[in-house]
Amino acid sequence: MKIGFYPGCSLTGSSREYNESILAISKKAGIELVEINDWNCCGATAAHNLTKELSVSLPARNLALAEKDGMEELVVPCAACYNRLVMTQHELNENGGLKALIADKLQMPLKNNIKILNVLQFLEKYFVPRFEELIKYPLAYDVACYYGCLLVRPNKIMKDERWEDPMSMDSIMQKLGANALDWSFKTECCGAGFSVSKPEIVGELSGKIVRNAVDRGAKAIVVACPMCHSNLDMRRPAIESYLKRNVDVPVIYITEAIALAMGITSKEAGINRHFVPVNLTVNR
Amino acid sequence: MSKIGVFICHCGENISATVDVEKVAEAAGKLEGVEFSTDYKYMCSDPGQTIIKQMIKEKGLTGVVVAACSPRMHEPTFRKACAEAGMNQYMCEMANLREHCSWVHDKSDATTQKAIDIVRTLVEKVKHNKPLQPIKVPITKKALVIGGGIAGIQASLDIANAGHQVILVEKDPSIGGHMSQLSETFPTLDCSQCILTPRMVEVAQHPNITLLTYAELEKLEGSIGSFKATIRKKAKSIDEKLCTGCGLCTTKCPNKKIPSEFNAGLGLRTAIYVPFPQAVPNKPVIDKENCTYYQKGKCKLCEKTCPTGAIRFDQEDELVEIQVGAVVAATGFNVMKTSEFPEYGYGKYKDVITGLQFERLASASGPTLGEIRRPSDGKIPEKIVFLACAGSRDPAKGKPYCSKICCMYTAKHAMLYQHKVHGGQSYVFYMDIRAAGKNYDEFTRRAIVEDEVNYIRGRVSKIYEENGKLIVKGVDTLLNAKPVEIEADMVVLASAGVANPGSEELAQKMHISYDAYNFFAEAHPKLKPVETNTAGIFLAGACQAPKDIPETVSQASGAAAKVAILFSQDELSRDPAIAVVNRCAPPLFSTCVGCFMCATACPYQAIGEELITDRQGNVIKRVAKVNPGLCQGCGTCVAFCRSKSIDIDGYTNEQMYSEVMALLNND
Amino acid sequence: MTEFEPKIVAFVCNWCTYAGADLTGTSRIKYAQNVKIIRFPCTGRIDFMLLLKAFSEGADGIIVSGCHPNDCHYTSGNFHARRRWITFRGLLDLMGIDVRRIQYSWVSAAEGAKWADVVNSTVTTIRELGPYTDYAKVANYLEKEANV
Amino acid sequence: MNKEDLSFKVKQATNVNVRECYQCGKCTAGCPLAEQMDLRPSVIMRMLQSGDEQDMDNVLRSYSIWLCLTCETCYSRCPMELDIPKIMDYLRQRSLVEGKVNSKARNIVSFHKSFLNTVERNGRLHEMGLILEYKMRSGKLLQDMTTAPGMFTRGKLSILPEHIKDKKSLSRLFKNQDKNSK
Repeated sequence: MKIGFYPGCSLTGSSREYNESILAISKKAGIELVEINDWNCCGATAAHNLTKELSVSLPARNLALAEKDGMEELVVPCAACYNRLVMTQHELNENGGLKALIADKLQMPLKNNIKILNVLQFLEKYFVPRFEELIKYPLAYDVACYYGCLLVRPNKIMKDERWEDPMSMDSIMQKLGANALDWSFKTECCGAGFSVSKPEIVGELSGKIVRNAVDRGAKAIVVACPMCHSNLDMRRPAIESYLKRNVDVPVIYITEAIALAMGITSKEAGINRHFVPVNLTVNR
Repeated sequence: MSKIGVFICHCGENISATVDVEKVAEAAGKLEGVEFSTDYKYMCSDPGQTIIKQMIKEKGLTGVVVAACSPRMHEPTFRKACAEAGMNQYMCEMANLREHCSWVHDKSDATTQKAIDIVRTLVEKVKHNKPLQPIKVPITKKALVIGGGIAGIQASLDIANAGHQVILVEKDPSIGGHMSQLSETFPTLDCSQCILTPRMVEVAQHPNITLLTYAELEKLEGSIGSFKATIRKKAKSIDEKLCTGCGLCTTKCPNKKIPSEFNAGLGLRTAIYVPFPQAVPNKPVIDKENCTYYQKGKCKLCEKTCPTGAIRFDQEDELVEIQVGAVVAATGFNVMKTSEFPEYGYGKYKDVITGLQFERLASASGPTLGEIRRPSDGKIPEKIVFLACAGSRDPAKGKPYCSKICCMYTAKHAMLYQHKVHGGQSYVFYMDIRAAGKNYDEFTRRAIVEDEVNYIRGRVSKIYEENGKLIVKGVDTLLNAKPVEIEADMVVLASAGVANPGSEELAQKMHISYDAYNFFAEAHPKLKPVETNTAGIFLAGACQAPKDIPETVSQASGAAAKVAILFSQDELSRDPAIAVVNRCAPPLFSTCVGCFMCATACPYQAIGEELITDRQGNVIKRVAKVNPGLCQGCGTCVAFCRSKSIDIDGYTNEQMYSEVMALLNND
Repeated sequence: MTEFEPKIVAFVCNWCTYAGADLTGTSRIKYAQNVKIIRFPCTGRIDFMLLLKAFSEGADGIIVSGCHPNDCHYTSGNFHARRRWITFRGLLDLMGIDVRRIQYSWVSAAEGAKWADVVNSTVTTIRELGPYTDYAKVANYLEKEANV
Repeated sequence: MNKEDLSFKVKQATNVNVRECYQCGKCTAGCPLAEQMDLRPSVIMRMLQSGDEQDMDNVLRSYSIWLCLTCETCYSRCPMELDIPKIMDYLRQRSLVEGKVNSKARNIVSFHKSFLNTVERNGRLHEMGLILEYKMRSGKLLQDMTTAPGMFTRGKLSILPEHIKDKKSLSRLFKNQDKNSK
């Protein structure tokens, strides 16, 4: 089976493990993810902070290319890219004038009706129904599922029926044999785009998140967003200096968790690339 | 040849401000068949009516058009005036220049022209009006009151004390409603049950009141003066005559873990239960959903223990039909549940409760016997936070309205907390303090100044749990929007007052209108606050909109007074706008061909058949016949009649066609 | 040049929409002057021949409005009206009258604002459709009906 | 509304009517950065309502509009469903156009600019390039000296940027942008 795939820039760089793990599990499940031909950066925070038009035109180019490649569904693992793409699709459907202007600049047709899936929707649709056959080794840990902002907000557009206390990732982890803890910071902001420009703010915001997870007894924090991951994992020093204590709780991508449970090695899943060592094992 | 008088009202400036009334009067004067036309500042005033009467006499008018406000407002007034001048009242029609013209358009020639068109239309109608005689219907001097809360109790007692029979229907096993759940009442802090229970007993003992608890309205037919109500008496599984209310059965019932409705889910009850000790009637009912016998087929412990053998498992719902002349709807309200607040935890935090639940905690008859203890672990909260406007004034939650009572009861709650928990700290997050009412503002001030409740102006964005505390993330908008975070032990949501579940269906059963939030609609926002659009049905209490006890009681007495006024007459003259099958000379007798399409269309089974016979008694023709007693005048039959043989007085085909033509030919 | 001002007749029931339109007034909500109301006891009373009559007399558009489903003061009048309306649409097509010239709506006694919207939106629609000119045709049809 | 008034321009650009705000403060209460802000979200909404020249100027010169992370919490919980993040986007863009960027926000802006530049050059983000350029612009040469090597050894930093093939179509997007497009 072939499904459209938009990795986004982070997955080619600082979040390679996310890319490697999603490709690894898809391969093993016999699902082929086809990259959009010649895709470009979605513009991320920078674009919509500085220029309205780029914040729409950059994602729009990818949507147009995906249509050109004849894709009906597009998997976007990076929550930030996912958010930008969905927002763009929404904008363009709301604002006819803008759509015309952009299509004109793209010089490509744009139906703007492609189905965009975030990683959770992708897993629910193509993996969860096949867990019986796919999951070999239960991942028996207490985990805190962290969704962040971009998968659930703005709820008027993202349409998660439980946006203040989402459950989709929790239920997937439960099915992997883990115990998804009820905690309070599932959708709090981690500091996102300030990773480089305002690390001290990231230290505080991410620090509060990590603290609540650890206090609830989490042995791992599960994420589905490269920004959340780099802030919680790579920015751990900033977090520890804010919390004034050491915390060694690992931060793993949901796709890595599934990889482990499917019997894929840490190396294949890129888990060795983390800053905070991942000490999770499945008993084989 | 008709001689019609047209009387244009300025309604002070309400009409004349945007409509050139002189011009309208002048134009009306030129219409064919109009004998006289004039304009006056207040037509409904005494001098105004005098003008109409004089002109009817002087000019020998055959018809009158009063161009003023809505007929729903003053049609009776002017028809009465015409009758007094010796004209048949049904020869008087009103042209609605205020609600349908001057109030909804700006001053312009177009507006004046529209006014002229409306007048001309009604003039043409009146030309085809026939003198009619009002239909007299006897009044059944018995009232149906739906809902046994303080509103229904007050209305029932007032009507009963006026000497009329009342049937009070309550859906729960006991009367008392929300008021019986309350701890103490603002602004006097007197105990709610202490002032309510005597009234409940009075209801039970009143010779003029028949109390039907555990019962609901099934169907309502008929109209003012003679309604037929069908009541479903739900099976209590108890023989009330035999039951002494000793309560032995409730002690033996094995199902003891059912959340008690009376304690707003904070206490437990058994499957066979009396909702609360002061219940009226003080006899148990079996809740079938939770009864082991009804669910599993065995148990019957209650039956075995009952000393009088009053348990009746085979009892079934009973439908009773009653004739009443008037209905008072007093079905009350409900509050939003904590589960409806995503940002406050979807109800997953036990110690985030509603104001109604707090009432039970503060009530001496409550699960904690009046001690403020939090549901999760029974600890006494040292820090408590109250959120006003929880759901109210919140379009995003579908409730843009103000629930009106929350500001006061929140102040009361904080006050009670401070009185009961010494050294405790209480906070109230509010947007505005709405304490309009006698001694109300003084009350909220007292809470702030004397009881040292910390009022913080701002809404709360999120409540979450961190090491055993509820973290309340709020803001103080009066301190340059400073974020405020409180580590609370308990949080009380003054959650929005909402219409009762099922109120929509009930309104439909009674044919009364209701608003976008399913609260029952009054007939006029100012002048008919207790009437509904359906004559003979009145409103009392929070089923119309959230309101406090004093307001509810006043409205209930108002409704009762309306009923008493209605019952002060022996018969009622009903609008003669009813259907008639035409008659004509033999051999045709009537153009009716006897297809009886009308009968199938009639919602009231008001159309029967009539056999036309010759002298020898041989049937010549079968035609439709309308029973004037049953016909309500909807006119559906008219639209169904192929041969145009059935017509409806007051809205005849002739009248409607001439209206259409007049309306469109304005050149 | 002056804009085309459509003539629109509103056939409304006394209990819901007429009262609703009263509320529009009491709430002082402004709307277009083009619509004039004729009061019926119930939409069930409305004989659709009356609508054709209106067209034959030069109406450009018509509003038929009564109680919401289940809210009919007479229990079922509005259902009868709705059912008849459905068959009537066929007849309209037959006569070449654009169905959009008739706005069929429900406005309750508590929906003052909605009435203003119904009126304004109808006026806009009819403006777009332009004046109705073919009344002779309708008149003839009514002639025939009368002679049946 | 006065056409010169910023609140009017906001309405035009974002379709949000700031007059609907009744100052409940829920946006500020939920904002993760309210503590750090000089003007909190609800205060900015109030200032937009006032229509006062000085207020408008202060809003555009504020640090807050650059601190906003677009986490969308305010919008998701606003009882009036006012899209404050959209307003923030607009205010940032105006502040930039009118040259009123708050001095404390300079490195945030230069980060965003560096980001867009690498995208304009390569079509995709080149993190190494971004960090280097950002250091040049912000002068924060020593920051991240600790993490960068770590990223490198973990294969998270590639020396050479990835390029897209069709650069033309991309540069079209960057050229003559409609500055006040809605």
